[in-house]
Amino acid sequence: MDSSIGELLLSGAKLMLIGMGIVYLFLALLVWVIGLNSKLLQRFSPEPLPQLAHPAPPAQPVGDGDGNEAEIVAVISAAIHRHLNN
Amino acid sequence: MDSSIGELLLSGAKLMLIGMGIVYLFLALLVWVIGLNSKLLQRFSPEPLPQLAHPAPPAQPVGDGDGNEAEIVAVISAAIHRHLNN
Amino acid sequence: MDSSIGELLLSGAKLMLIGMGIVYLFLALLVWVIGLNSKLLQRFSPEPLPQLAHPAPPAQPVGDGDGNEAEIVAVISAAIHRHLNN
Amino acid sequence: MENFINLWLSTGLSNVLWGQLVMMAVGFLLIYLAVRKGFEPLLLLPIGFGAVLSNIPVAGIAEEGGLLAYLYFGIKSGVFPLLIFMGVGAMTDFGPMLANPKTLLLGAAAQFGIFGTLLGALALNLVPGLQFTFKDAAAIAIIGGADGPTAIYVASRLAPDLLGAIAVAAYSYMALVPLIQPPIMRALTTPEERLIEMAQLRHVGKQEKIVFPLVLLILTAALLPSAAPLIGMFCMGNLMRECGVVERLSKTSQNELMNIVTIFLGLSVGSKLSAHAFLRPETLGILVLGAIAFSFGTASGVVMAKIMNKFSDNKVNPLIGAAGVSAVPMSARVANKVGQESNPHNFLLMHAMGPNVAGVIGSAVAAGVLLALVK
Amino acid sequence: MENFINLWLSTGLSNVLWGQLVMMAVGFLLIYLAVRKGFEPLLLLPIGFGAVLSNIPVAGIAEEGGLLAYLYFGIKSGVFPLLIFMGVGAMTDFGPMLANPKTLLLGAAAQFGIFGTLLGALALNLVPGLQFTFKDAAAIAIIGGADGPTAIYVASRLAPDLLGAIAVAAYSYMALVPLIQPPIMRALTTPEERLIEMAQLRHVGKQEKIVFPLVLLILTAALLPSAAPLIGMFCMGNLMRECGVVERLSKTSQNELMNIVTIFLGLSVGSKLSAHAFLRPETLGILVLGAIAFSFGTASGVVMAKIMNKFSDNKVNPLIGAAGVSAVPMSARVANKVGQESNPHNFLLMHAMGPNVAGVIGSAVAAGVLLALVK
Amino acid sequence: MENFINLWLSTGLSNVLWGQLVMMAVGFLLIYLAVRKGFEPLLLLPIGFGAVLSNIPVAGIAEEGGLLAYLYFGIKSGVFPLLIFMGVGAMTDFGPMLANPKTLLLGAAAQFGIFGTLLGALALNLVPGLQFTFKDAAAIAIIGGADGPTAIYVASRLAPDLLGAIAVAAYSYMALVPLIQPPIMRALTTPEERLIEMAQLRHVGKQEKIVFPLVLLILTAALLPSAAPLIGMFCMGNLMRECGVVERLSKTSQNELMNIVTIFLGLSVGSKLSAHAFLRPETLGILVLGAIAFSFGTASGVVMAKIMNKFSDNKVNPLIGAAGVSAVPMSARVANKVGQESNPHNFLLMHAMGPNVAGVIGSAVAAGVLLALVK
Ligand code: NA
Ligand code: NA
Ligand code: NA
Repeated sequence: MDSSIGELLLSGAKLMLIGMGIVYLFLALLVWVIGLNSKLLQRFSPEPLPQLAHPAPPAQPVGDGDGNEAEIVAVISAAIHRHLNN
Repeated sequence: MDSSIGELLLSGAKLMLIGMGIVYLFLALLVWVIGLNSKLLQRFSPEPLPQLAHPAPPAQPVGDGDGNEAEIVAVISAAIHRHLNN
Repeated sequence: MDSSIGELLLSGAKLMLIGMGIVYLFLALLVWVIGLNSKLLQRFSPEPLPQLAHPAPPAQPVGDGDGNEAEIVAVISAAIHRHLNN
Repeated sequence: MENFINLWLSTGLSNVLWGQLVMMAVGFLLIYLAVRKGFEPLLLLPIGFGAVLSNIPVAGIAEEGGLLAYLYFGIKSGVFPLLIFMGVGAMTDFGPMLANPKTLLLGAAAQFGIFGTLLGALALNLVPGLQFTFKDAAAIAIIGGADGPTAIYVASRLAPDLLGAIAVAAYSYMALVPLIQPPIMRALTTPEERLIEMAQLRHVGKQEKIVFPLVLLILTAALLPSAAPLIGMFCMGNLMRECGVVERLSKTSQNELMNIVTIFLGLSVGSKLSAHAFLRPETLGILVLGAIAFSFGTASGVVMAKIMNKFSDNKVNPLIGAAGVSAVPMSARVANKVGQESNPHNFLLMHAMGPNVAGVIGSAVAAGVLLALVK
Repeated sequence: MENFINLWLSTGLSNVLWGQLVMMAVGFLLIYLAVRKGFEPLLLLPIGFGAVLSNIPVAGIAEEGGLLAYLYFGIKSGVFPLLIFMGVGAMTDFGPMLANPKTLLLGAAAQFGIFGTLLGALALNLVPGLQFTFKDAAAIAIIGGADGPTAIYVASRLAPDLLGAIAVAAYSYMALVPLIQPPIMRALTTPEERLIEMAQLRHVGKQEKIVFPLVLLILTAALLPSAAPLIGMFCMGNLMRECGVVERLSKTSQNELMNIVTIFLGLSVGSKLSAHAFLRPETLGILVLGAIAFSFGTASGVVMAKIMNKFSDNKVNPLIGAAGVSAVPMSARVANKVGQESNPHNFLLMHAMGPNVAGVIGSAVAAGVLLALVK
Repeated sequence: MENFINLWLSTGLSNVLWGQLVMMAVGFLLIYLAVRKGFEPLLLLPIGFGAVLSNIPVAGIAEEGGLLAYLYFGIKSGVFPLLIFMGVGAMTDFGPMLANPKTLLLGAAAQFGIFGTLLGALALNLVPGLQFTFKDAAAIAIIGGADGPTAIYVASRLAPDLLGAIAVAAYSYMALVPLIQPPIMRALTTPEERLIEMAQLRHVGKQEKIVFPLVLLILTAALLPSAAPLIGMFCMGNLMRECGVVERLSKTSQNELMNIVTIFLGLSVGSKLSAHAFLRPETLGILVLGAIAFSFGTASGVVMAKIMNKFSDNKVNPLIGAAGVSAVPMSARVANKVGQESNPHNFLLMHAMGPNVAGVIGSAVAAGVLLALVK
């Protein structure tokens, strides 16, 4: 059985090399394509920069369904607050 | 083969006549039923007209799920706007 | 057939006794467990009472999905109302 | 010409059977009750449509390969009623019950409506022309639980053929609670009893509310596993509600998921309203028994409250016993309303919510008993 | 080494067939049209993704056991298009049509697009290399209905192989309505006719709106049961909208349920865009016929309006006849816009909504005729 | 009497096996961790309930015909994890990654956690009593991807028996990221490195964001079709988010659809936590390997960042390399927090989002490799 485990480990090592190779290659290719794409877009179809160059907005990975509502509430609260302070 | 196409076309023409006939008959029947229904309702169960006789509200055929929210936002904006202008 | 109905009724009566017995036992057990649980929690992990000892909030058994919206609308209306009255 | 004959032969008019006509009329009646009378419209409207659609001749919408046959699989598998029950769990606040656990006993008593009806259904075999097996009787009895998804779940397991009639009876009588209960409540209580004011409910902490569904689940698993699908999904819904960390899931199970399943459930229940299953003397028996079941449940709840008052100083207004049948939240509102007829300042609603939600547990337990012992 | 060969053999590049490449390009084209041109993006984006995913070599996403094969079951069973149709019903306001029922006839006339195309499809058999059976022709003809779910439902029943091409043609031409219709409308009307102002629509009461879907359902059940699945679900959606007691269900069927089914429907339609089914001369025929169908439908609607004006004093602006093809609400907007070119103060939108929703009923009726008579 | 015996024989207590007791305890532990410790509650709560429900004796909720057996079909078919992945795509903002594409390499490096664990799992065969086939090892390795739906998708394809343990390990360690990662990050970086401030990210235009998912899809189709179901659905979700014309679909796939599928997915994963599949020495191995996988991934990401700094002037704070394991957005937050321990004004969050979302792509690619080469 030991020998078969040895074989298994060898296959595993091979798979590791190939796997990491592919992952690196694929993502490196992606790096290159993203750069290329960005350049092409800037040359052939430039977008106007937003007025105030700000960093990309934070990603909202999960559960931002209530964002709008929160915003509405915030707007309301602000309105009421200013009103009361008048 | 030509003859069979001839037959096909003949069946198609028949189906066209029958089909358009049924569509017309069905919708004409509907015209009559709607009128009848409207008369019956007005006689036996009249609804009070809305204060301001206005045309039927616009159909909202697709994607009006956010209507309410939009309305809320509009109301808020108006409130804030008037407030700021005070 | 009458005799078999008699048997059926007898089985039914038995099932009624057993069934009501189990329902009572189960819920009585639940009464006891709830009490025990309440005591244990109060001893080992007491929760601060809310400032204003108020009765439990009303149950919302069905369809309270719009509660928040209603609240928002209420808040807005109040804000606008006060505003207009200023 | 041939085409015209084909056409005529393809119409509903040339193919309709009397039974289908009657069942479509029943469907439209249900729609009417839902829309104009406000009878449990969320269920009766889709059930009514299901009844109409499944009885349209030629179309075969409820036959193999038709829409309603596919949807019905959600009931056959038990998935739809269990998802609804999860949503109901997520909508249920056990606070009032936990504040006054004694009210659980009222919810227990009201289940007499179930078992009494079982006996009644068996007794109906004495009427010539009526024939109910033990399984049929158990499925009919569950109407007395006054709880839609539980009734549908049990009926789909024990007597799928009666499902349509049972579901229609259950929801109809739930809608009729404001008519059925008050006379019984008034008949069984003295004016003084109806005036009893109850002590304000204690505050129930968040932890108690979180622990309760887990404890309920453990007891069910240990003692009555046949009720575990129903009570398990109910507890999951309730824990999602109370734990506060899965708001998204709780909201969705109360709203969108619930609504989607409600539409599908109603349509598929309606598809069981076929002439051959519904237009039988048995259906009349079911309707009569349903009314009796609700009355029995109401009466037992009220009487139980009076018995409890004999043995305890903390008096309970016996009107809230009627809420033990469940039919949440309708019967709790009825208890409140009848109480305010005597004293407009006596607010029983919160107190009645205790037996009301206890009734949901009680009928799920009774359902478990039936599923375990009726083979 | 062996591993590297395995790896290369597992890539898409080493396995791709020309047909798959072309179909992926078609998929990306649909996505482009959806995203950049705004062509019916709600459907064409998922359809485009479905086309791309199902044509990726090796992955087998549309083959047995793959995601798209599972989703396709929702079309095969008819469940998806019928649920969409329920949602469309819940979004439809029949007010304008009920206020002016004559406009139903415009919706009827526009269905000539369907039956004319049927004849056209059969005539294409004269072109060498093209071969359409009667069923194929009927499925193609339904493109002329300008109604997505109806087209998908009929095609899935009569010619599943053509489903992809038919759905793509239907949605593409619906998106092209603002380009296809105006020249035809202008060609068939005089400047004076385009200036006709129509009387303000009468107010339509809540009761009329509630009764209408029920009446429509009854007529369908009696006369055209083969259209009952489509029209029945449509009426259910519309009644949920109008009755006011099941707001929850109406909202969900218009929004979340609709959106979920739209994603699934689009993906599964896309999965039918396989090279072997799409890259055939027949597809070209379908695309040509689709354009003809829309033009015929538009023309018949306009001409019908002109005929009606001959016999009635209540003049109808013939431009609103073009809205009879359905393509809700696009073609009603087109009618309004073309009208305002002549007189910017002439608001035809509401008047055009009548034939517009009538067109939906009309094409469902036509679908029923095809399903009943084409065997 | 007989009835009482039947009754006792129908209780859970009289039928329970030790294994079921233990697994129910595990289920309650998961619920506890979800509710009280906030460990990935959206998944661990339903998984915990699934574990409890499926191990209730007699009830058979996870056996054929039971609710959980039906729900499990959504995993077996791959539909649930793929729909979740679509929703994750709709929630992902690739902006930070597109602004600094180099960070993709950090996401690549962190996948060493996957392949290192594969080797570790195979090596565990040396421990007497443990036995992992090549497929098992690959399925376990995917835990190192720190991505729930990917892990569930791969495990359901390669080793359905281990699915429960693998999913639990994956989500548990994702919840433990704030404990596991910081010591490793501190050990592998110098104080100076942790102080590196990174240049503000450039603005990424809408067009770039729209084109990216399409490009990613094309590359996947061409080079790694076995990853196409996962990445394809992810890209569809992301395009729906960015294109701006299908807001409805994007919202629904992020919210209601996601929530519904999450509940079902969790329950069905839990149903794989049966005693016979979980109470084996292999599970201990899986848990140990899972911890190692996360540590390896974290370390490789950090080391990769240090290597990149050797060859580039645009210095990268090596802490953000740890975010390459994915576990979105937790590990990006951890990177930010550890960075602020050194300099409270150094905001790394946005910079860490780049490798973070790259890690999602990276593990989907690794999953594709495993699915393609492990037979
Ligand atoms: Na009950
Ligand atoms: Na049409
Ligand atoms: Na990852």
